[in-house]
Amino acid sequence: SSGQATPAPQQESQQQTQQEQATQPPQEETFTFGMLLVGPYNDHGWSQAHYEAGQYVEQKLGAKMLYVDKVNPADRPGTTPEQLAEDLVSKGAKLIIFNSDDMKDAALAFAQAHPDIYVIHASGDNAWKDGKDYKDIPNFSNVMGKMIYGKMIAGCAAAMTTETGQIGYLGPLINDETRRLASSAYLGAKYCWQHYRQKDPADLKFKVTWIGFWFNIPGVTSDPTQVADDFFNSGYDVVLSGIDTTEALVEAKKFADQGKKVYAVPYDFKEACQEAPDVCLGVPYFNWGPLYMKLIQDAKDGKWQSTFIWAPPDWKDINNPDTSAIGFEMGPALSDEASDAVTNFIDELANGLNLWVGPLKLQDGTLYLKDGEAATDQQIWYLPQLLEGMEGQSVPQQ
Amino acid sequence: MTSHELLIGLAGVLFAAAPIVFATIGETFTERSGIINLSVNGTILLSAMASFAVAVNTQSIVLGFLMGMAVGAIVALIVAFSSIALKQSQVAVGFVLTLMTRDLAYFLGNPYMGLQGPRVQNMPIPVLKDIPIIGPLFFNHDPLTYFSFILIGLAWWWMFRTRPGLTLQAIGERPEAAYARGAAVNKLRYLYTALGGALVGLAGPTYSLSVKAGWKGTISGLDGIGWIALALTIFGGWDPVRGAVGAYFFALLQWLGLVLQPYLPNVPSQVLQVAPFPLMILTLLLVNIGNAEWVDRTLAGLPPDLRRFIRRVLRWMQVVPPASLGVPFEEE
Amino acid sequence: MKPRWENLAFATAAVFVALAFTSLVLVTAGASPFEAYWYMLKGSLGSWSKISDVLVAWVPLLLATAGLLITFAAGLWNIGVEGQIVLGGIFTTWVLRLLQDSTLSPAFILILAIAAGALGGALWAALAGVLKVFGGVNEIFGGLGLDFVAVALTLWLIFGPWKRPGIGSMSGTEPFPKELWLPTIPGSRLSLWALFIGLVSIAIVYFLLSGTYFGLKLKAVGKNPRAAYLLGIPTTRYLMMAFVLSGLFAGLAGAVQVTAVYHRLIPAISSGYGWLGLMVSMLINFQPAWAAPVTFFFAALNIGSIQLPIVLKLDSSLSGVLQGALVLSFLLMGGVRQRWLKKHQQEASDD
Amino acid sequence: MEIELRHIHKYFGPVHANDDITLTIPSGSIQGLLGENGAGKSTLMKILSGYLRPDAGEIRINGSPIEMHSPADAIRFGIGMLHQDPMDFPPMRVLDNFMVGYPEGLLLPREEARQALLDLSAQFGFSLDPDAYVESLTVGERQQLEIVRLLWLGAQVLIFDEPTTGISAQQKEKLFAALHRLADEGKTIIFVTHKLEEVEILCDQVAVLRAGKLVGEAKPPYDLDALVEMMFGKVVTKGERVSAPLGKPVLQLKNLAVESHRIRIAGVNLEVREGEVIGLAGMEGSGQRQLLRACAGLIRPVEGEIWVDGHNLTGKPYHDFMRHGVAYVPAARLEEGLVPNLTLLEHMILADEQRGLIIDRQAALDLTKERIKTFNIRGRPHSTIESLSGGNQQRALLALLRPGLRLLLMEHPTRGLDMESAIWVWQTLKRRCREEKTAIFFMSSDLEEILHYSDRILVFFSGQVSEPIPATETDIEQLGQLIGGRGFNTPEEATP
Ligand SMILES: Nc1ncnc2c1ncn2[C@@H]1O[C@H](COP(=O)(O)OP(=O)(O)OP(=O)(O)O)[C@@H](O)[C@H]1O
Ligand SMILES: Nc1ncnc2c1ncn2[C@@H]1O[C@H](COP(=O)(O)OP(=O)(O)OP(=O)(O)O)[C@@H](O)[C@H]1O
Ligand SMILES: [Mg+2]
Ligand SMILES: [Mg+2]
Repeated sequence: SSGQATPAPQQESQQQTQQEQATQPPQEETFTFGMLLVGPYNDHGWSQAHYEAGQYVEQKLGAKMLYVDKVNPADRPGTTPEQLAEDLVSKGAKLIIFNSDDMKDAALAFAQAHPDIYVIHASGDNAWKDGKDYKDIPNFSNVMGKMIYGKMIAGCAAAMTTETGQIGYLGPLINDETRRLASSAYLGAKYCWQHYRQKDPADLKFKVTWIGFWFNIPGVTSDPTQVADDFFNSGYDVVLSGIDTTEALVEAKKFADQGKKVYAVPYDFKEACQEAPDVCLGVPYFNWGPLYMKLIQDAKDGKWQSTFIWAPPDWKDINNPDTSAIGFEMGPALSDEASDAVTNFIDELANGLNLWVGPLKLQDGTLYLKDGEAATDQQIWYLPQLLEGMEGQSVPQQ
Repeated sequence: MTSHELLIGLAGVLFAAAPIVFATIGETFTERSGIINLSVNGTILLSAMASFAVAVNTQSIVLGFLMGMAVGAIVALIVAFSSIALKQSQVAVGFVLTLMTRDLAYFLGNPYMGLQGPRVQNMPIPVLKDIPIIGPLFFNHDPLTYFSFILIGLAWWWMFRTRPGLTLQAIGERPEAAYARGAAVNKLRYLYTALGGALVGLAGPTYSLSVKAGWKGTISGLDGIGWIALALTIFGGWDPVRGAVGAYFFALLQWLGLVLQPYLPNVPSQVLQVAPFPLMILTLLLVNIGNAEWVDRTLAGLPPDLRRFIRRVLRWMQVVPPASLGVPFEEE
Repeated sequence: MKPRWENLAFATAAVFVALAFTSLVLVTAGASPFEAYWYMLKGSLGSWSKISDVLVAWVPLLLATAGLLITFAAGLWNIGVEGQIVLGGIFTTWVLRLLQDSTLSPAFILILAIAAGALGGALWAALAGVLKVFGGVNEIFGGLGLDFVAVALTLWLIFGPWKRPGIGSMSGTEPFPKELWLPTIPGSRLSLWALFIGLVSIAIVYFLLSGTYFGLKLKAVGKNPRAAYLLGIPTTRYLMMAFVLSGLFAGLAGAVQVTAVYHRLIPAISSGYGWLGLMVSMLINFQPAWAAPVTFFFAALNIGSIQLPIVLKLDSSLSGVLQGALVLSFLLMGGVRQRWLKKHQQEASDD
Repeated sequence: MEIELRHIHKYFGPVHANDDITLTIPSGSIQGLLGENGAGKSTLMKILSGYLRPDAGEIRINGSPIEMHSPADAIRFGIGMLHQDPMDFPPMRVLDNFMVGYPEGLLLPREEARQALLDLSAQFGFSLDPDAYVESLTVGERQQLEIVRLLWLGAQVLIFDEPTTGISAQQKEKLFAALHRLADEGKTIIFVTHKLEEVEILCDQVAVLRAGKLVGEAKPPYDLDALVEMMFGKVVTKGERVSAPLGKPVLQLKNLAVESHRIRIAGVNLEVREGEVIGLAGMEGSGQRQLLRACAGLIRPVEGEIWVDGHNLTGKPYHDFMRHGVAYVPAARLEEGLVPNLTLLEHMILADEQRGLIIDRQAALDLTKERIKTFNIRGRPHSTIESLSGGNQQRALLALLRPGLRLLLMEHPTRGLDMESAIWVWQTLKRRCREEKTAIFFMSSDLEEILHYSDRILVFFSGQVSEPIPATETDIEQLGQLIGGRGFNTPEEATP
């Protein structure tokens, strides 16, 4: 798959020796892997997606999963991810999945401290040779789905639906990843607005409001409920969610019940729409199953290599649970013509349509991509600002 | 921002403040009777969870609310009982309860994470809602918000205009005197603690079945609200109206925090979000500084006119808690 | 008469009630209480590495409790302790950030950083103290407000000025280089230095409160400030000292969290040890002698409860329920006991 | 209504406060109840008013036994009590106070109540402003408020527990007139006191309590000596006036002015000399407390100067005064003087000056035992202060005073003490004056005490201060007049 960095030859030798000591166990014994989930395993969001991927691997591979959820210092005072990972190892885990950017340091430290245990860090980039902070750790890999496509599709669905031409984006905290995703949504929206609805991009309002964290903390973050309400009240009729919780959807439902025509697009989790089907345009979701499947299979078979996987969808069928790393589940609220357009858009993407090509400017007007220049993975991954045409802050205030 | 958006936004503030109003007024009743119920923060979480669970299982919003109020009342009664019958520190017991009920909510609420439950529907009031300004501001809400409006007036009237209300003030001020005049002090304290607790408990479902529909465990975003309500009770000087004003002020700040975000690019979002707390401290400072001994000493050094002027100002700002707040009373 | 066995009886009764309640909760959640307790025990004391993890959590909790015992002696509810821990963490991080690239020896930098942490906690406590002593602001609400401010401050630093290159992340600031970690026992996360700080602190507090004029005067001020003043005790100074000392130990807790546990500043740096410390203080009825064992027990519960989700698919907030139930039932039993004694005196005096 | 108390018993822990008391009170008469401090008078009355429940015995009204479980019941039976310390709500307005406890109705009968209040006060010549705050009233006015309230509730039996402490001469006259009227209207009045002259002029019959027992009853004409003997079990005399030789000035007040939001005292000039005892007379809240506190640095004066032993301590805090040998003894023992939950021993340690950091328990214990003996305190070193009796608490308070004091400032040095304890207390104080040349500056609401123990007297009337009056040149009557404000009409007259 395209985003994968193939390990350099001089590395392989030491990796071989790595695997000698790493994969001693006789094959018949069931392979046990551990998973550290940053949120509740049933959060109907990011963590649940990972959890279900784990279950997927369990039944496909006959492997056994051990997991700890709520792995964050607020919920587990006095514990560190390393410590929990070691606990899982002591219960037989041969491979540990750290499912959050927040566990980056823990994942690295743990991997270095336990060369005989395979480590997968979801959403990090330390195994990326072309990345900014590459660390050469043989038993350490990164996986991530190319959600930029999911967000583009979500943006398209929004653009095809909005009547006011105002799309709100409920952002968590500001960093490379969240900027990248918000911008992708914008690109998707702009494209469909322009090419399918024949409208002038200048008439498309796309506003990002950051609440300051992945979910609401009273007195600390902005209240996503209020943010969503505020969007809907001030003429934004579609809100895309970039946060862990489903306020956007819940509030859209509330307004719809009051007779307003408003919609929302949740995030992360395939079944997210179920919380309020009749206002849900669809959900871009992660399907970690196949990715974990591959890496765990490799580990089990002793074919492990330290890799960085940034996997795009399976363009043949982006919702194929066995092959596609990310998908877009169309929502009941998506009108027929809109869904046709979205399907069409997906096909275009499948056939190589790239929205990350110039001319593109950053929010402050500085040139990001020259005319015709296609962004490299690095440029996209480390996006420094929001794109020109988007409202909202680009960088956290100092 | 158009005036229409402003109006809607303010209406949203009134809506979002409803549960805080409930909790604040509830605590005001309890403390007026002389009992501090410090368990508010945890109580709100537990009642939010419990009522959501009930509503999900029975699909009945009403049962949900009843459950929430019952939880609040029961927790409050534990505080009252351990103080009146067992002579234990109200602060201590309340504090333990606030932490325990919180964890209880997270533990028992786990199966209900992210489920879809019933939600209180909006109920615009026909004719009234069309009055310009007033209409969208006050008459386009759900029943709870209306109730919060009514409750403010009702509570004030009860406390300051009725005979039982006067007795309530009396038992909180000087129980032995109230008792000598025939008031059943401890019975009343149980009663008002339960009532106040029920109102605090009402805040729970108001969140989980309306304002922040659903239950999301640790990420429900309700942790902390109760402390704010407690502070607002003091800020309000144990007066329901002043307390409610505080609640609206708090909700307003929260809302401003986000609408101003684009206009104040250099102000960290945390500043606006946390602003209510320094403000709370500041107000508590203003209403209490008059009681400080060093102020008197300093004043004595000032020229007479200035001295008397400042004295008058301080006494005007001063709020005085019910004299027997937190002090148990033993009937023979 | 025989208060010895009496106390014992009531204590056991309290424990029993607490366990009964928690078991009820467990049953409601469809779990076997026995299993749950067993795995919690195994998960906390089952192996040396587990015990060392408990000790790691024990130190900051012990420090926070040590500080709280001082304010409690002065009759103060220092709920600001959470914020004081946080400020300790912030100050420590600050000094480490300033000096990590300097040529000073790591040991020296660490000492400075930990001292700074103590200072940070003391300052934050002093703020609550000034509000209380000179402004008449009830320390519960003054402290609470400052807690929220402290958390906001942390988030601002982590996502703002101190954010990692590119990304502001919940994982906190960039971790410090290994040489700026408090040295640990090889193969474990436990730092003997941290342990040392904790034990010395509780010893100091015990000595202060039990044997010295300072302790007695503090008690007097706590129980009746006006009388204490007429007896010639400088009340305000003593109240302020109580706050500052308490904050100092809380700050140390924060410093330990940064230098010995997380090795960076994280949003939830206090780990809720302040709240837990308040619970412990109540449970031990503010007697320093009991602080060490009971805080160890509470830390063990925290660590042990991690097994619940792993093994039994239960939420580990159960440990909080159990801790709360324990404190509550001890308080209630204390009341029952007093009633009981009173009744007996009555009977004694009647005949 | 005729009231019958039959075989009433009441215990407080070890104390047998009421011991088999049987007493019949005919209607339409004024029944006196006499007894020393702690004799059990208030306890008995609280039982009659339902505030306390007897451990044994029964109460009968017009011959039929009644069940009383709370004051509410008593009020229903028409029994109302004016408590020793006014049971009202200082921060509330007079009218609200008046209405608290009004039995029926949901809404407050404001207008009706206001009328009733004004009418009733008019009948008895009281002047009560319905909208004033109670905290701004004098003790006398607060009693008046209670009286009219009880009448409004239609009380047939009215209990007055020591209503004359701290009210002015005129107020006293008004009160007695009112009581006579009520009796004439057929109401039953019970009047609790330990002042014989009041019994003499007021009561139709009197009962005497001692140590919880009913030791006798009497009808006019009264044999006062017999009554005294009944009260104390023996004849008690205060003994001769003694005064210590005066030395050089200890305390000098120069044109002193003190101000609180309640009251202002101005232009006080005074010189107190070694061994001298100065008494401050006046109704509660006339300003004597403010002056006393100012002299200790507890309140900062707004004008004038305070000199102690030739040092100008104006505006300095109390602790500076302490360093110059000044000590302040408050009236509210458990509120201000002593630390509840701490033991006698710990109090001694605190009062004694600090040596080093660590407490030498043994030395402290010895000291405490010695003090307990010299001040014959009924209590052990390890008994907590609040478990001591009032009198013993007062003894403890004196035992805490360091030797060699220059100036001793005292609020009500013998309040709540019976005559014997009071006499003993004054003996020790006078000894300080003689042997240590200590000057004493004290306030009291007991004129006899002031007259008997002071060398000079300052009389206060609503913030005005009289010239110092040599105790030998005045008497109860004159003091009573002054306290009531006669001769105080103009400030000039007060402080020429
Ligand atoms: N609440 C109480 N607890 C313990 N002892 C009490 C209590 N109330 C009264 N007593 C004791 O009962 C005895 C009688 O008290 P009571 O108040 O009736 O005396 P009294 O005659 O009113 O004295 P005084 O003239 O000072 O008012 C005293 O020993 C008193 O200490
Ligand atoms: N609050 C209290 N707590 C415990 N015991 C008390 C309390 N009040 C009074 N007592 C007990 O009642 C007894 C009488 O108390 P009280 O102060 O009334 O003495 P008294 O009768 O007034 O004698 P004295 O003349 O010494 O004051 C004391 O021995 C004391 O132990
Ligand atoms: Mg007495
Ligand atoms: Mg009495």
